[in-house]
Amino acid sequence: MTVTAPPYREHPAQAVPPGRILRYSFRERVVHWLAALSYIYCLLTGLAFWSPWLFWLAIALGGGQISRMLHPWIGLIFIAGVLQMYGLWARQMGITDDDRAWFRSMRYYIRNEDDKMPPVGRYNAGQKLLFWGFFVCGILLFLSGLVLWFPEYIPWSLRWLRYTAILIHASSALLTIGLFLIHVYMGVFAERGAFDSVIYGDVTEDFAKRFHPAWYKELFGSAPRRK
Amino acid sequence: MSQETLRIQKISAHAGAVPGEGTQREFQVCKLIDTTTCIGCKACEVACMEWNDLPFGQTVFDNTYQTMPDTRWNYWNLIRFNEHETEDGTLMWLMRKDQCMHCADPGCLAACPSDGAIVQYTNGIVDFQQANCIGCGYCITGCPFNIPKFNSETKRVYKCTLCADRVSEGLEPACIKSCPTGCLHFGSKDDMKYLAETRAKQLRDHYNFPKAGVYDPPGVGGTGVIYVLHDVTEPENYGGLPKDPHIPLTVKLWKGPLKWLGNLAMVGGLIGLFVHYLRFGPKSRDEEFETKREGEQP
Amino acid sequence: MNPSRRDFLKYTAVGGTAAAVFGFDLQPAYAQLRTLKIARASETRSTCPYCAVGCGTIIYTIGDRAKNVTAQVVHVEGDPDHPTNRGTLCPKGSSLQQEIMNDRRLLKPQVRRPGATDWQDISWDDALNEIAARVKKTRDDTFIEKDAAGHTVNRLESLAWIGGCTDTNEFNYLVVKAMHALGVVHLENQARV
Amino acid sequence: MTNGWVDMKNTDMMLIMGGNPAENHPCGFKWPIEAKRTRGAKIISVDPRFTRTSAVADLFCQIRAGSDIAFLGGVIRYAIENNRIAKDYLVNFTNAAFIVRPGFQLPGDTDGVFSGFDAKTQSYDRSTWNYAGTGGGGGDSSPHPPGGTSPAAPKLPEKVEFDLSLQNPNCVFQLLRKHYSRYTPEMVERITGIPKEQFLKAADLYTSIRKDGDMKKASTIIYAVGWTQHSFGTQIIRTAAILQLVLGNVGRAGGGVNALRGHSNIQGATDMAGLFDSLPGYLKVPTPADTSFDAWIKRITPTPSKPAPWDSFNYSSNTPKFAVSYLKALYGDAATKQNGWAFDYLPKVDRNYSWVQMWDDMYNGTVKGMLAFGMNGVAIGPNSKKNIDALKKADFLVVGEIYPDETSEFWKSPGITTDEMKQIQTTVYRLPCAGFAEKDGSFTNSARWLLWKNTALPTPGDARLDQAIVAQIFLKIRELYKKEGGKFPDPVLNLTWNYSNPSSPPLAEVLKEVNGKALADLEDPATKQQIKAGQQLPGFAWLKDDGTTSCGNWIYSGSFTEAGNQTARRDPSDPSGLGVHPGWGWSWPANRRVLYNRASCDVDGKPWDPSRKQVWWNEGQQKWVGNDVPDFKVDSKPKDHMGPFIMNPEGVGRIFAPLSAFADGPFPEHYEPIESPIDNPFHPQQTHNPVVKRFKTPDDKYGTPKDGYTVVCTTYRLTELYHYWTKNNPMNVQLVPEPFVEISVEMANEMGFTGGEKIKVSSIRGDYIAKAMVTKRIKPLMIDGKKVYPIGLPIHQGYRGIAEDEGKDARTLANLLTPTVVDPNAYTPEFKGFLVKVEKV
Repeated sequence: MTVTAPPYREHPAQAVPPGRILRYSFRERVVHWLAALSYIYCLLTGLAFWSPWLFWLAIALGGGQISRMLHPWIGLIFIAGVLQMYGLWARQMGITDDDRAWFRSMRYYIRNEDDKMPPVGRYNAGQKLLFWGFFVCGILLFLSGLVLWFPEYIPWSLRWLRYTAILIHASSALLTIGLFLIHVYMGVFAERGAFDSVIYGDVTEDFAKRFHPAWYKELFGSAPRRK
Repeated sequence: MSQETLRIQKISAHAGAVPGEGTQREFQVCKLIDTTTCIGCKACEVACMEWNDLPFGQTVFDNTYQTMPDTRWNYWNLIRFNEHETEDGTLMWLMRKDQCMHCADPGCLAACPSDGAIVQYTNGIVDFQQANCIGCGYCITGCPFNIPKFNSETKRVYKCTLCADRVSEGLEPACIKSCPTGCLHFGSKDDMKYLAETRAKQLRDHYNFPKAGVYDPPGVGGTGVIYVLHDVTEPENYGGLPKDPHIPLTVKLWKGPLKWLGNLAMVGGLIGLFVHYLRFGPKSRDEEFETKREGEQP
Repeated sequence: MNPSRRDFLKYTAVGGTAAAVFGFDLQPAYAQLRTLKIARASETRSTCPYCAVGCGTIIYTIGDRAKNVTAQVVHVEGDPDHPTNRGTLCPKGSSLQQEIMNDRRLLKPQVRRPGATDWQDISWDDALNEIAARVKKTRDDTFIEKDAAGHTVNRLESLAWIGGCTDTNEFNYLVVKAMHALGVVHLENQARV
Repeated sequence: MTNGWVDMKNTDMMLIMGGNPAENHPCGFKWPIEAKRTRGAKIISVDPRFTRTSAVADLFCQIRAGSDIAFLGGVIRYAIENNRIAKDYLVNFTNAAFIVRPGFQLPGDTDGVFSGFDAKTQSYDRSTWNYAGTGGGGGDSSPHPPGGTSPAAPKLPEKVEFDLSLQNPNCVFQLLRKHYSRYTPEMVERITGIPKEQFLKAADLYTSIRKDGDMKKASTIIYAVGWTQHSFGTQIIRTAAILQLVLGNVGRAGGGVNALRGHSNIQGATDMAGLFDSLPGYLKVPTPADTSFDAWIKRITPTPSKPAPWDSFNYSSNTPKFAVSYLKALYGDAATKQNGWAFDYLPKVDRNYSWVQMWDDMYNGTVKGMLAFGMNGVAIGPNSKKNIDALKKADFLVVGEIYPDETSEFWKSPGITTDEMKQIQTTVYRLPCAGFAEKDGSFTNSARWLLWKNTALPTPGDARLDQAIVAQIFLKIRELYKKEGGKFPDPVLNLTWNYSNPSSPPLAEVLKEVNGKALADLEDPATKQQIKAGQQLPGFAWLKDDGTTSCGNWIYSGSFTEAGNQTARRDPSDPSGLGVHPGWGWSWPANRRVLYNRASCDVDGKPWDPSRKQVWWNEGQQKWVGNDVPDFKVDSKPKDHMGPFIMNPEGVGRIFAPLSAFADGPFPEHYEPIESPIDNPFHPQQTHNPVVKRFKTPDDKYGTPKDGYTVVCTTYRLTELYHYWTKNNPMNVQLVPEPFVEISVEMANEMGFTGGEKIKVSSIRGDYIAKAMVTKRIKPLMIDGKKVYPIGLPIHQGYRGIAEDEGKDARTLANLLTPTVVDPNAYTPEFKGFLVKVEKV
């Protein structure tokens, strides 16, 4: 199937192979992987600190001391990524009535009955949830992480800060892990093409039509024909 | 397996059973600190510094005889001085030797995420093994007595070892040996409890301290350091000795329910996703959405 | 080469495994690691030089007193046999190691000449010769054989000896002996103050 | 100390006053704590501030520095008024029953002085201070003759009149009662600032051990330089001794009057006569009036003075043996009977050459050279500025030290400019000496135990052993006299110096010389025991006055016998459990651990308290036996009534100190410190100790309240630091990094500063700058109706030390503040209780 390349509005500078649509700009992809890789590092080292059964992870990643030293620094990179994403995508992540409808019909999405879903724009409601989940948890992780980074500077009289921080850090990390698992599952296994899109930046037209019809319409001015 | 390994009954962040647990008949050792005969001479502070070869630090005069406001990574033993006026206006100069309490149920060990960084020997000594310490400082959070202190150069945490090196060779801790008045005493926990109760009774019956008693807080399972206080109902007067110390609630939540919930959720999530894949598979099974590049075989 | 999704996952997995297999010891040591620093040091029984309780001390020095070792103190601790202190030491006695091994110790004779604004080094021989000559000159110049009433007094009022608090009995005896022989009457000690 | 450190565990009651043993003698303080723990003993702490000792005391009284005699006199009064006295002890073991001559007058009867005062010379004619009685031999009971007591001075009567009922109005007991009847609780409150109720609590508690005269219990008095460092220091200690005699506590386990000496071997230095006014073993120095050896001996050897039916050992009658043996030790063969045992070689002393006088003499040009070994005279003061000014005038100063100190660097002390420095013509030699661990030798602790220490390591760098330096200087001087001759070279040339290594005498050999040896074969006629010539003597009982023995210090005889070095003995056992430890080291005299221990028994020789048996009369063996060495003539039957205080010619304890024993009175009377906020409430026209003299150089100034000096200041040590020594020790500097002044909350509030602020304390002599420690442990006192602020400051900093060199210190010496005035008996300066003012910096 060959599709003539549509006029490309957003990123005229980036060449896209014929028949494909640019979904993620270079900057978006860099930011995504910055956040993703730093998150994975933090996840692995964090899991090592979380459970004795996973402490081998820290050793595999260079030892407990290195892990402890790098975890907060890499965490800063992660937070920087999250903030960048906020700058890039926050406006696109507004929850709309369609999104609320999407949530209501999520069971169809789970059953892969995507045609029963309300029209989806560039991001579906699940992705928006992921975004906001990571954003809020990221801020919480950052704040509690600061306290945990320098516990020796927290005076004894403010020790409640440390007590709160450990709980918040662990809880928000757990939330992000849930989001992360679904995200990776969706991106790598469930939605073929999604993983490539965040590597190369482009998707096939069919991908756009199928998963993000409203976005396709926005790009090409008409709703995609159902197959 | 060396004897030294068997002499460990608890290991921080350790997966699986602890080799020494229940394998030794060693009795629990204990320091008794009789604050009613402490003269605040600081011999214990110096003996600690000297025995452990700790480097000297800077101090500043702070309107007190107390050497510094708190213990430091290189100052494990600090006498806290407090001028206290009783209700009848009698002035008391309370002095309390502050150091690691060697809790039976140590909050530091519970909080520690690094395998083998904090251990509890079978004689009850809680010891930090800096070789295994990752410097996260969770022990600082776990301790209800504000004892572990962080060295920002070495990124390790340090505290009183109860002179584990001496005790394991059959000697008493350095501070105990130095104490001029004998307000510090060392022996088995049972013997120290007996001595402490006897002294407290003498204080109540003969020296007009009706509230004298022994501080051995049950909230942390009892401690390897116990105090005789003039007034056991108000330990806070002795430089903030907590009345009923516990491992902080959030540390318990974090290490307890949250851990199990979290583990369950993570494992459950993984299983759930896998089952989803088996049941529903990918949203599209064909390769149409996958990128085909030049040179690649379809 | 263009990496595919599968390659990406493959590399990641291999990298992690490699890190775990090579170069890192997965097993922390679980043992009592601290060792007794005085286990084989030499012990010398001494007495604390500070107050008059006279606490017994044990000075631990490196080496086994073999000829090729210069003893240096590694630790000082109370003598548990001593009836008075029974092993205890006060904060001064406990820090005696720092008193013995102290980088502020004087290590060479020095002299400050009249009008000088600083010290200069002097050899032991020169220092002792000069001091002896000065003492003798002072004595010869000012020795009093008889007082105004004609009584023999044989005293030297122009030289003073002040002795310290840590002088041993034997040293005090030698000093008193030598000073009395010179006729020194301004003979005082920390004992007075 | 009459008793010992460990012996304190036997006590039932402690009065700790003029001392702060928890601070300054922590390891000895374990025994008072032990008494608390095991016997339920109580501690009364009386101090100008609430100290570390007070922190573990059962009762604390805040006293104004320098009012101790008023407090103790009040306790004596309380004991007598409430029949808390040891009647039998008092009658038989003290001079309470002795009758005093009718001419004697108490200060209460006059204008605040005892009879015989001459206002012009500020001294006493002490002839009325004597017992009534008949006869009178030679011998002067005075421990301090520099007053120049002539051989014609009055003597004690041989047969003293007495009244065992203690009713005679002129008997010592009645005079004592009369004298202290003025020391009412109200008067005590006016003078000391201790509220009457609090004082009565203390007096009641302390004397409670003698309730209704029951003798079982014992109490002890523990003191230190808080008592000695006053212009009436000796008399404070006398008051304590009197109180202990009245309570029957002297000679008993857990009793006594216990001086805690502040340095490792100042007891030994005193025993060895490191002070101008004695010879080793407390032999009295010869005066110019002692024209021959025999005249000297006649003057210093007392004869008994006692009630006729009683016996007196008068052990000092052996003085000739001690003196001859000492001179034989010094001059060997050059000391012969013909030349009066080289008596002429001894310098003769008829004036005060003591510490403060010495600096005055240097200031005035008499003293031209000084050898200071381990003695930081500038920092020690008093009036450090005067000492610095004096050193500027000296020709040379030799300092033997292990650290750079204030004295060796007086010429660059703060405030001296480079130009001024260039004007200072003093040559200073600074010789590196050995630390304690690098030397062997013996120390004598406060309990009179001689303890040998061993050499642990060599001296660092070019440092030399102290004894080697002194020996080398002396041998060089002797060499010069041999070569060139000079003034009276005989004592220098003839001094014995027979050590195996003359230029670094092994200290064990020196101790052997001190112990003494036989110079000819000796035999004890009673036991037929023989000692060959050259052998070490077993003890001072073997000393002879015919030149056949030599002994460097008779009280140390027995310390290094043929059996070896007794001071190095290490048998820790204590068979009696009383803390005697007879096999540990060696105690003078004759290894006795508790002095006057015969007084632990009643007249019949039975212990007052059978559970604390020290010595007792064994009827079967017909001798005194016990757990300690009896401090007594062992075969003196109780019925002979020999007094237990065998060193006194009376044989009994002196409540009344007759004749020249003390310069300022036979009974202690309260006088104000030389700088005092009030006039003496007893006798405002005689505020100060009448015999105390002031120095007169421009540096000697004395402040008054009129000049604005109204705050009572006292100086002291901290447990964390040791004198001017540990400021070189990083560990101890960390404990107390900066100098501070302890000030009451009330005073700080009134003056408007808070803890940690720098303040300036000024006396008329100088300024001291340190940070304020605002504390509840010092409170303002009401003294004679006036509110008086006491303050206190630790002495440990100077201008050379770790913190000082880092510039963390104002580099002022505490002793810039202290006055040049001394106790007339012991010549100890008045470091306690002087006047200052306090300002913000």
